[in-house]
Amino acid sequence: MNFELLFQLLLNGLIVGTLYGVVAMCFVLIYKSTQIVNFAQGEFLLIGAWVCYAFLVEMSMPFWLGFLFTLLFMMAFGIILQMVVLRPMIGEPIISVIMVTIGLSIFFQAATKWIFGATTATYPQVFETRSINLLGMQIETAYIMSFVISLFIMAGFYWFFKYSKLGLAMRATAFDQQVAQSLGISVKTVFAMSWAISALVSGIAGIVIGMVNGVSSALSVIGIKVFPAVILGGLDSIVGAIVGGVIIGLLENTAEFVDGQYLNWGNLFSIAPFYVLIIILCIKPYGLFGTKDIERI
Amino acid sequence: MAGFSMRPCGDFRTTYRQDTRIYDTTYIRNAAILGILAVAMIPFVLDGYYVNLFIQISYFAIAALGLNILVGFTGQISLGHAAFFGFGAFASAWINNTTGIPVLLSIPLAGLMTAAVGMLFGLPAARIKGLYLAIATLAAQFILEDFFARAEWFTGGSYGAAANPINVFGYEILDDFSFFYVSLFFLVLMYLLGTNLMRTRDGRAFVAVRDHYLSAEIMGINLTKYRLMSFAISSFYAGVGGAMYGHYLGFVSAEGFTILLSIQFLGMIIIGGLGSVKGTLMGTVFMVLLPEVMESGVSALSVFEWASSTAVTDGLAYIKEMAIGLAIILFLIFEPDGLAHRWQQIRAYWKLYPFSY
Amino acid sequence: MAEPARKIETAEPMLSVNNIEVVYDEVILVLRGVSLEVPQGKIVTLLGPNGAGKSTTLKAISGLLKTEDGEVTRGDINFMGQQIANGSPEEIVRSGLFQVMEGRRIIEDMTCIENLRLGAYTRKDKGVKDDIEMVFEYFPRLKERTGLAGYLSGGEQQMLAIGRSLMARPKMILLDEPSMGLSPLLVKEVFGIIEKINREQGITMLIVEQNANFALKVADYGYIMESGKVVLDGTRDELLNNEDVKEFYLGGGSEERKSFKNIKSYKRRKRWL
Amino acid sequence: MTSQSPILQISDVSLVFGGVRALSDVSFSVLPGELFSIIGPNGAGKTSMLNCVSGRYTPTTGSVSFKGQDVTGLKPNDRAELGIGRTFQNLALFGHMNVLDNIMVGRHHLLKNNFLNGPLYWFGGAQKEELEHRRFCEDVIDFLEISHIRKATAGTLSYGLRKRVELARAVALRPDLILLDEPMAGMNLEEKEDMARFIIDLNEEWGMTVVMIEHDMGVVMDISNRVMVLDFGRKIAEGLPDEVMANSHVKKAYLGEEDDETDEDEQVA
Amino acid sequence: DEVFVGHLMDITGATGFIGKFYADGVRDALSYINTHGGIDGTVLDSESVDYAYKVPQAIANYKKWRSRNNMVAMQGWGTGDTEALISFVAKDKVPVYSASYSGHLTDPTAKNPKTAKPAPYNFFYGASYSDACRAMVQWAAEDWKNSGGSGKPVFSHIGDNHPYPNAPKEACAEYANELGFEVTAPVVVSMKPGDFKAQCLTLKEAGTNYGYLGNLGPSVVSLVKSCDTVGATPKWLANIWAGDYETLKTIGDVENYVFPAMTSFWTDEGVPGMDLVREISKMSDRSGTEFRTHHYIRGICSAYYMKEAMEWAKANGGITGENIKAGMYARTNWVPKGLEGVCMEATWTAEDHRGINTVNIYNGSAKGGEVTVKKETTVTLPRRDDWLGY
Ligand SMILES: Nc1ncnc2c1ncn2[C@@H]1O[C@H](COP(=O)(O)OP(=O)(O)OP(=O)(O)O)[C@@H](O)[C@H]1O
Ligand SMILES: Nc1ncnc2c1ncn2[C@@H]1O[C@H](COP(=O)(O)OP(=O)(O)OP(=O)(O)O)[C@@H](O)[C@H]1O
Ligand SMILES: CC(C)C[C@H](N)C(=O)O
Ligand SMILES: [Mg+2]
Ligand SMILES: [Mg+2]
Repeated sequence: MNFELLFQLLLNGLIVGTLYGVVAMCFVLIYKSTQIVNFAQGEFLLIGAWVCYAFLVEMSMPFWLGFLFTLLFMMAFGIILQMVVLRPMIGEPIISVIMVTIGLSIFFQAATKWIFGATTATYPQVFETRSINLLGMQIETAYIMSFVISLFIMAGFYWFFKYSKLGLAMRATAFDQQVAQSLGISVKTVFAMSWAISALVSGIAGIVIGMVNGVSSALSVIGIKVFPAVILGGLDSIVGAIVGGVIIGLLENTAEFVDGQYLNWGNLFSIAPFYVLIIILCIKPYGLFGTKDIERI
Repeated sequence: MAGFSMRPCGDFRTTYRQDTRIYDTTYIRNAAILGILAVAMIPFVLDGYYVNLFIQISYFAIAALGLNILVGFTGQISLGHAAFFGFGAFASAWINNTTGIPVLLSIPLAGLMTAAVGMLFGLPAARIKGLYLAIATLAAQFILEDFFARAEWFTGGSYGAAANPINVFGYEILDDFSFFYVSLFFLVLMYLLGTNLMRTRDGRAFVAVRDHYLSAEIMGINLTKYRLMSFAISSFYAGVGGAMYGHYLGFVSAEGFTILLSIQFLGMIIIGGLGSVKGTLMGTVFMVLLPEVMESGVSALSVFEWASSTAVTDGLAYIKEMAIGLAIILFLIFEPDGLAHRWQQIRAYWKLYPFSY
Repeated sequence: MAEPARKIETAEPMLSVNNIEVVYDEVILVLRGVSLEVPQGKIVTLLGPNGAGKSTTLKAISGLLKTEDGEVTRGDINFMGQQIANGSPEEIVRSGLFQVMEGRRIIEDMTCIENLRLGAYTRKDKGVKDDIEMVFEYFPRLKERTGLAGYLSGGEQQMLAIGRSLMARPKMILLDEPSMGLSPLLVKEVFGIIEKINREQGITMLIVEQNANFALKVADYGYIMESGKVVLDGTRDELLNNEDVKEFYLGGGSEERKSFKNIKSYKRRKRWL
Repeated sequence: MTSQSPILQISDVSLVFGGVRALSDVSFSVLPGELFSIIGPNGAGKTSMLNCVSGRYTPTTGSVSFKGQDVTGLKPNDRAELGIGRTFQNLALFGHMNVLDNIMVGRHHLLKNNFLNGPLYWFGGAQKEELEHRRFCEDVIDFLEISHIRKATAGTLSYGLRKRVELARAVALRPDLILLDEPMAGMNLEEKEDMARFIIDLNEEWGMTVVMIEHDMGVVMDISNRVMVLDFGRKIAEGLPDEVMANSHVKKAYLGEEDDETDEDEQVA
Repeated sequence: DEVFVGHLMDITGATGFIGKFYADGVRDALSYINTHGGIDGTVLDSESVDYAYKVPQAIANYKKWRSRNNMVAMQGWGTGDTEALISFVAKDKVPVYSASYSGHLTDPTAKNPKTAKPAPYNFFYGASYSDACRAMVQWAAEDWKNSGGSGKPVFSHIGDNHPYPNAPKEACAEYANELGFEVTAPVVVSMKPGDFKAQCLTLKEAGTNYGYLGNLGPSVVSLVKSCDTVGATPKWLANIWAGDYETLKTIGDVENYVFPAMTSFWTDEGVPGMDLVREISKMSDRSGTEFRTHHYIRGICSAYYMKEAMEWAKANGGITGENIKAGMYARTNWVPKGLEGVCMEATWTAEDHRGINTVNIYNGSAKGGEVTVKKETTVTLPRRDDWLGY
């Protein structure tokens, strides 16, 4: 058995996994504060990636500046989106709101293609070295960046939801909008905040993916790809998102190892995680860190 | 079931039988029958384009009704419906190709096979709930898609499988004209069955499980049994719809049954109205016609000189897509409870007319 | 339609509801012209049979109707000089009017303390910690319950809901059936607390209550609703001495309180309309 | 009455949730045809006890037996079929169904039709069956005087009305043992009187054994045959209403009365 | 009088980024034909519809054109829709010129027992995916010798488990074996882009020398980049849709990116036919400055072979589907008038729809986005019967 390959794959899984984790966090954030599953998540990433690309290439800004502007843009984007589209949906059935996000994804999918074109584009060289050697494995520098950033974000969110007043308000809103309102919580503000933050984080993730794989409208598939990660960690657990992401990353790569070395079935890489997902769910119905709902009567 | 708020003025029923009617008044029922007859005239008055659209509507509507039974009535979101739809298509082709069972029979049989598969993937539902279950069904979607591309013996692998045309008493149904009536038949049949199911014991049990599974259990409803059953029935509908789709195209390719289609199915039932049988039909019509309407809108533009240059037409292509997304969003902003709910409101309103409220 | 509420001999009322009409879901008319007034610093109670529209009235005042597809289609609601009919709930809360909703409605997936902290959401001042302690003094049981509030017993949840409203330190509280599901001992205590905070913190109260005995004991003024209308109103004593009120709300009117055991199935019902 | 064997037999049931001890070694038995009340301070474990009987919770230790059969391990839906029905303290109606369908759900275990012959409505005999049971439900509706809201969506009803519908739904099960969790919460005197009347009729005319949790002493005293008092998960008294009321511990812990000659006025002060 | 031709294109769909190039070619050609006398005077009416690679939409449009415009021929695009329409077009006798080059469309009479389902009315301009791959493998065998490789060269098929990448899978692997390659198990890579370092590590492990790229644009780009990262650098054999300036440019840095072509390139000088191509290009680009990929040019060829078949049909009993089909067989080794040197000599017969069996093979490379493409060789494959239809 080829341990060196296995090790490299696992390392790769770990790194790629954290990226899944970041994207997963965006879901969790929205879900935790609004109960909405954002099917337009992938498009959020896409927009972040394209906008940053535009800043760097069209306006040839230095990276850090373009990066900053992108984040600002994404926040504004999130807030405006909430005001225009999601605010009217406050108090409506969650499932309808979820459907709206599907509509959004269709809309932005087309819009980005129209504005930025349908072909793939690559970022200019951002870091002096595109990849660095980590324990005998070449890892894109962008990943290291996302890895560090994600750790910070995670810690931040964790504190936010546990202790900050707004964090509490978000959880309350998610549980029951009517009660939240009766407590003087402005559901509008809560929504605006959570969409803004989520969009911002999506922006970061989008940029990283863009730097690694290049930007193209198809990039948005990762939005659906991370669902297993989200669920695995537990829909409402920030930490879970990251852990789930890493696990999925590792799973994919182990599957690839087994597939490539022994079975040669092909496609285990993308399918195996789903089998495992179902099994894990059957054992832990609320994922690894998800809070189980209250079944008192 | 869901939705119909308090019947505002009194109650005109005299017997329970009247009260349990599908249609509140004989007038409405006759209207419905007339409606069906009118639809049956389509092939004579309208051209093949509309006939094809109707056929599309009918096989999608059947599958969508299945999804609504699962999501709308039992409250278990599924993101894998397209996969079951596809399985039905392959299954029917396979049955008919390998055993030579006539297509008209293989379609319901395919439904049963799909139901079995649906139950298999529904098993986790015994323990998993809500969005967790939704993602489990997403897994089903991808696992099945992978299966389609793999199972040469069953699906012909990634290349796909040929499906024979429907054959009624030795008469091969090749043209849309006659296929139209086959699909109309299946549509009406499946919708009648669905409506009846929903007003009898098991239908009520589904809704009970959705609304409050804890008390439902204490009222004597076996949760596991009904959660599984709804998966089975929903997949059955998906299978039948898919089978029709397959035999209509004459060819089933793994490409068609992606998550996007699953999401479209969700769109149909949400826009139509969750937990409403006739809403499902309305929603399907909406989702099938939307791109067509947009398309014709676009081509209407292209009569203008300025619009005929490729630059513009490409732009229009994107605008069309965006318009579809936008239409869905706007629709839900103005009718978040779906078409069925608006329908009820209008009726409640007219019942009271001229004394509103 | 409904006769305007009689003036209570005090200055400008804190809350006045004038002849409002409420429609649910654009078709169902529930309130047909309700008027009432709540003077500064007083306790007013609202009685009435099931389905009369009491909760609807409160929701109309606190702006929560919207979340149930309901709206005030006629009349106006005036709280401390501003119009609040169909206003946004959070604004209304910020202006100092807090509703305790019917049926507990606590945030089940949070702990008691988190629920209480949410009660103080609109507050800027520091006093929150002490107020939590205050609530725990009122309801010691809550202190012991460290788990999620969803697992509390019905009564415990009711205590939490009331405690949460105190956390907001509002100018006026709308209480919807505060005594529901509380043991007799606690019912007493709760009404004791209500009187106490009304006296000490000068918080004005509008209480919807089924337990008319207690409600009328603490209230200065009372309204009685039926099928969407105010059918009777008066000062506490006026109501306490009204025969119908005695018979249908207080029990033991003229003759001795009759046992629940031997109520005639064909008992006469009095309706005001 | 005392001669017959109990329909419900609870033998030292304990229930523990993590730290919380909701019930500790509670035993009691209810005879057929009895109207048995459970009272006690908030959080004493009353609802938990009902949950053990109806199957929502399984006791940590101890056993529950119904009609002489040990049902401790049985799932709630099986117990319903054996003839246990109940209402809930926190309303648990099927919010989007209309009142009638809610009640029809109660008939679930008595109906035969299923997903095979149900869809064939007119032919499978489903229609006939549905209508029969429908008739029964209408009787229940008339009996509980809620015919004016037959078609209302349950979720839109007022609190008190929902409570009635819940009772109707439980009655529709036609249970031998019906468990009522604070049936009179949120009702005014007049409505309580009606409720009391219904419960008595259920008990006497319909021959159902009733176990009731209620905080309104007046009602409990008047209509129940026997009363059990729980406090902190323990049984502190059981017996005829007056005996129990006389128990000083009960007065302190529950009624909060100091001595005997308290009457309404002081109760409120 | 006029005849109608339907044109299905994917601009907004999953394959839109490449579909657009091809579609523009077809579209411009059709409108050019019209503005220059149509089919010997018969107006060539046409409608281009973006079906976004959705099969039901494709069918719907097909039906619409059949019932409203009584279409005589159709220009199609993807595998999905082409496959789904096979039986319809055979029944309605409507020739379809698709951009789906799957080999199994080339056996109209099911002469080869392997053929599951004959496709009598399906045509396409170009070598089938299988033949293109065979040609590249044949080149690879040469290249291996010349570059003094020792032992057996290792060949791997890399692509998603979908009709389009799979089309040449067996066919090509078979031939590779025949030529003495060691063929590894196919490596499955999603059609959607992503991080493919894992698969690349597998390739590296397997020591692949020649990797056939079955996928498209974004997916291929991220694959090559990932492989570059982990240091897996076989010689890439790209399928035709993945081989163009655009893709190379996007990849940025790559060596030995080999791909087939069946037309001249936009930049080629001294090709007689290019003048016409540039004229046609002006239809949508007045300035005439826009760069056109060879997919665009293939689109033109596809349209022009149809045009000339129609002209033949008109001369021989009127422009009907059947006659157009016959028109396709009327000549051998023919090139549409005016496109000499652009489209390659093609021959269709009633038994053999392999229009082209000659493949030009190019070798592209990119440095920091600077693309260079040089011609390697031209391979002409035998029309082997056992290769017919797959
Ligand atoms: N969301 C709603 N949609 C439609 N009708 C409603 C809605 N909410 C309440 N109603 C109707 O309004 C009437 C009054 O309801 P409300 O809750 O105000 O009564 P209530 O006085 O609070 O009764 P209770 O004492 O039982 O709480 C009831 O008939 C109820 O059916
Ligand atoms: N599922 C559970 N998890 C944790 N604690 C629980 C659970 N169910 C009940 N408890 C606790 O057990 C105790 C008894 O609860 P129960 O609901 O039986 O009280 P009760 O007698 O019904 O009170 P009330 O009269 O207020 O309804 C309460 O303190 C409650 O917090
Ligand atoms: C996939 C795309 C390049 C379309 C291509 N013509 C096919 O065979 O489907
Ligand atoms: Mg109320
Ligand atoms: Mg209780």
